[in-house]
Amino acid sequence: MFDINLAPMLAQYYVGDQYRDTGWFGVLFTLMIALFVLFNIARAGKGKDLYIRRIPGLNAIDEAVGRATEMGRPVLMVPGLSDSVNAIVVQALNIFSYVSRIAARFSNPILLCCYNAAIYTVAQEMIRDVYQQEGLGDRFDPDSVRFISDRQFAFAAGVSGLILREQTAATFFLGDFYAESLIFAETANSIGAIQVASSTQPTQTPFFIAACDYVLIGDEFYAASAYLTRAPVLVGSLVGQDWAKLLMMSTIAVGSILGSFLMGPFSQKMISEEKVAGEYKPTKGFDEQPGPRPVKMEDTIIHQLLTPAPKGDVKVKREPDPDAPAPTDAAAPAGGGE
Amino acid sequence: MNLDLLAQAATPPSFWNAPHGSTELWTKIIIAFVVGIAFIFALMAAPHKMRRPVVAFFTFISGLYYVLYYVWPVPVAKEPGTLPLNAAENVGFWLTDALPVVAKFSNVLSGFLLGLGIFSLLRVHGRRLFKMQKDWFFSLVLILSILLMVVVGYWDWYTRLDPKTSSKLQDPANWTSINVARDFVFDGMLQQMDAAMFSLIAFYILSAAYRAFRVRSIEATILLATALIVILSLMGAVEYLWGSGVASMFGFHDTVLADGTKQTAAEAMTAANSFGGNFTLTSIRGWIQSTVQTPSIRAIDWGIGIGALAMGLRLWLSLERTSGGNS
Amino acid sequence: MDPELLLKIKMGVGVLATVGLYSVLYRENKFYRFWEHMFLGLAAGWAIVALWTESLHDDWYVKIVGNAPEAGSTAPTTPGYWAYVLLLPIGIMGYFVFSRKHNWLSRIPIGIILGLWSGQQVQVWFNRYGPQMADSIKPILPTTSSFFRPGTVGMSPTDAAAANSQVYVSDAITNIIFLITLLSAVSYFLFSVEMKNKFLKNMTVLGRMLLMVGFGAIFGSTVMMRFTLLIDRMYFIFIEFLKNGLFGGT
Amino acid sequence: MAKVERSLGEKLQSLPKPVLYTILILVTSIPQFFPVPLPNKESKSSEDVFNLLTTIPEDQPVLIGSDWTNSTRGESGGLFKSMIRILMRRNIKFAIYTTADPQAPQVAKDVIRLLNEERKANNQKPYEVWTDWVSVGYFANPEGTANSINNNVRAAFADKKSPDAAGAMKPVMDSPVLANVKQVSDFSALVLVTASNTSNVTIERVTKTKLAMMVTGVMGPETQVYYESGQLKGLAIGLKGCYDLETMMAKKWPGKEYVNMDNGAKYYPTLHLALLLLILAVVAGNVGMFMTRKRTVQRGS
Repeated sequence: MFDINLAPMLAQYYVGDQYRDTGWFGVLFTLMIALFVLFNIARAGKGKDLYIRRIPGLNAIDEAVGRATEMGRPVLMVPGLSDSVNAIVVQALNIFSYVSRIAARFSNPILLCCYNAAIYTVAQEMIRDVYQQEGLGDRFDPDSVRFISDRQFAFAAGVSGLILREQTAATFFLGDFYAESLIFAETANSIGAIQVASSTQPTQTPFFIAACDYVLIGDEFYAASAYLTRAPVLVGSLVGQDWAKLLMMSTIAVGSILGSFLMGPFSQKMISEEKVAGEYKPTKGFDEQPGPRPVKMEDTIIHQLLTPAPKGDVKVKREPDPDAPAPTDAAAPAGGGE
Repeated sequence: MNLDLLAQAATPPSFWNAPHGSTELWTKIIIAFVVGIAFIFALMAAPHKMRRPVVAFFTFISGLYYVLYYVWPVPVAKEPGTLPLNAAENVGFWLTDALPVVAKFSNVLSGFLLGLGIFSLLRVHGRRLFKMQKDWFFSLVLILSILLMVVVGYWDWYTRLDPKTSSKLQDPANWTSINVARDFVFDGMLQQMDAAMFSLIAFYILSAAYRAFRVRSIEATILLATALIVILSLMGAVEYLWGSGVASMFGFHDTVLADGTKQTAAEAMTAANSFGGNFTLTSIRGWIQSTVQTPSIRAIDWGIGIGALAMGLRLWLSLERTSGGNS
Repeated sequence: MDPELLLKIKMGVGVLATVGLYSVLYRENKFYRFWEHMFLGLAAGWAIVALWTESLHDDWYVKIVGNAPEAGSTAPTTPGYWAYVLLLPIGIMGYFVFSRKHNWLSRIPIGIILGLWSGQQVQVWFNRYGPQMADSIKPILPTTSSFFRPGTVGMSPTDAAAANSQVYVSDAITNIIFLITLLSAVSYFLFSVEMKNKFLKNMTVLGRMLLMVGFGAIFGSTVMMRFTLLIDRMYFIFIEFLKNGLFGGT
Repeated sequence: MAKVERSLGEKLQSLPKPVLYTILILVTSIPQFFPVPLPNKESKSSEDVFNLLTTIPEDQPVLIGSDWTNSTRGESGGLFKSMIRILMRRNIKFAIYTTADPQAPQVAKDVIRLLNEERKANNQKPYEVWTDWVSVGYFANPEGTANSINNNVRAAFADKKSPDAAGAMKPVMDSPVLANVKQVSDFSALVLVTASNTSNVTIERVTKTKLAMMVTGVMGPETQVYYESGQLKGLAIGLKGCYDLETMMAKKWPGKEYVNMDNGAKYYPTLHLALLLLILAVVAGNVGMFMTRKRTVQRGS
């Protein structure tokens, strides 16, 4: 009874696999979010100043570095344990370049521990830039940005060793942290270092909360550099992200309310046709015999939009390829996908 | 151009491939490499204002693949050895075929960078060793163990190169001393250290909980309370006692069923799908997890997901200051 | 060497390493430092080995030079695809990071890696979050006036099915709590919305509280694993090594 | 009097770490010498895994992702063993691949070798590599692999080899296990035993077959989300999940020739004591805090 299948409108045989049934909605939704972000970046670029709420953990940064300077002990930073460079690492490094800028001004030693060579490359680059921008290029010690190990627990051992030997006064753990989060946090805590931490892994946040002074929860981490630098691009994108969240929230709110009314309320509405794998089939009643059954959430439009279930067995007639490879490898048009 | 060119199908010889071990192949490889190096020099000579666009270009192109793969209609029910229906689907064919190839790129590239990391390690520790600074001995240990692992690792790998021997070496009985050595260094030492470090967390969790779980603020109390409920529910014995307690409260008793099987009060309660069933520790935990924990994690996850997507866009289009040329 | 003895030595070293790394619990000491550096060394060494043997050799080298079929294998000779070699110069660009003049070149390989990653985000986003959104849509109004789901024991399957198909008032309340948690928690992460009005402010506060519930639950269920690993370690030291190893299972 | 109370209160709040740690070591080691059976109540998600494994058709192979190594053998090892035992009892063929760690395949092989010895000991037919099960091996890139498994599994596994019954290396796809596998939906299920984030990677990309997971306790909560949303058909979490499976196996296969109780039964009792210690520590801390707090109140009044 709720049909929003685009397939018939498009050519029968050539709808992209991902667009079949309600698949198009996912693509649309993603593109919409992208649009929100880009639009707001453009908007902010036009010099429209946008509001950002206060993020407590970040005000602590200056304090932490300041304290390290008083004690003349180094500031230690870890941009997480991502397998390679990705947005999370870059984001962490953005914050760290802010930190090391302050450190550089106070000519306070820094230590940046990298989990793999790619991260090391980016970090070297970015931190040196910071020192050069501050006109302190000669003060930059390449060894202050180090590759420790690309093996999770070797890394953990190495970093905690460093923390204990260098007696770091302030530590920043921002990015992808897994099991080792607590090793770092407790070690640093045991020597009384000020800690600002955040993990993009929800499962690690509680441990940081238990052991660190300031914790950025969830995507406060992503908001951080926008908050610190107020760069239009970042602020704009942050607003766009909020729009996206609002979109998701309203989708769910509206979905729930509509759904509840379609299902009842206070009495069960029945249907006699349900959509199975993109096709409408008569329903089974409680007695497993064909017959009407109560409406479920799965029958509502929004639910079907969010979970496409394209028809399984589709055949498309295509010409055989004259110079097709031998049958044994015909199964492997694209090699093994290691 | 055809993205399929990199794919490993046994396609007939073309400009893009050449028979295994042929001189043709090696000439092509060498030429390609030389061209690549020449390209580097060209870039080095490039004017300053070119830099940002160049980097942005490479970033954009590589991101473009997955975006296209996502939005470009994927061929429906694509069978091997068939021709595309039309131009649009032809592109779809390329994209699908190229996926496993492109998927390798970031691995290979980050692989090539490893040398930088090792260089950093050796520089820090090498200096300490040669200047005989404090802890030089440990730097020596580090460098020696690098060498040890490299030698043993590669040697062992080499012995396994030949498929015949490698299948023979599946069974430890046929191991030569080098295989044993590798096993000793890798399983006996490296992996043991992994496990040791990993299990170290248990100690920290204890001290952290002891220090942090105080009924100070409302937030701390909430944290503590939920944690305790979950922990209790994980203790099967406690759960069991609690369950039977609740069951008897709701008037269920241990019974023997018609077929002679024993049924505990708790099981009876579950079987009866009674209201009391909501008060077993597992149910309470389940309720908390599915009613409060699931949505709160989801909330965090969504924020992070959108953040990643947005950041991804900024990097892909080089809107971020850091990803592109001028800093 | 006698394999039995070798095995015992191997375990012994494992135990030593464990004790050495545990010793940091007391304080940072030379023994720990020794094992730490050995750990780092072996790990780095292994990275160098694995780089070729487990990644580049198959994913890159063999693709370039192709390979011949082995005896008894049905696989055909795969030709070499020389174009893969172009990845090497790109990788080399990364090494310019230390050059004062041309360090920008190192941004090219990084840019490519970042580009690929970013593209993937677009590709996977909805697969990951679409179903989650769908699942978060829940009936918030009951379909019946009775408060609790009744016990279904003794009912005919048909009646039981009918009974279970209802949304009871208690279910509705649970769903409402679920939605409140989700929405308030998400609203906690709205950064650009000024929480002027009281309702919104309270909502974010509530959101933070409910997040804490989630964190508590996570902490609880994590404890289990951490302790299990420790127990497993202890099993290795005391049972496998001491009891069964040294004292031959007596 | 007040003196004693204060000192006690503050003592309770500040037990020296070494003391805590020593107690923990004792608590986690000593009980292991005296294992005791424990009552248990299976959790729903583990039951689903068990039901899935015990109901899937016997003529279809199962695809197993084995993304764990010895560093998490305490949990993953037990879960993996239980699953393999069930499959072996039902004579279901299986293929094992990994995207997490190059060592994972070897670890998995070792477990299977042990289980085979166990079967021989109980005079059951051992599971032969190549004919009954096959190890596809290690893939360096989780995302790409998951994508191409879902997209075209034959292609994904095409250039992987395994020794056949005679010991000659052959493409895994020629093995009796995978002979009839055209696409991933020809596997009755994909069960992922993982200790790393390959869980998300797989959920995001593999959509064309039943998906079940066995994860470590720490991953429980985040993976629970996908179980709730029905993206996972079953989920066994950590040692509890392991013990759940073992108890359910013991119910289904009570026979002496079946080994049901393993890691779960070995570690679960000790886990109780460890958790108890944690609870006591927390309680002690809070009691101490209240004692001191009371004191200050008294002084204030």
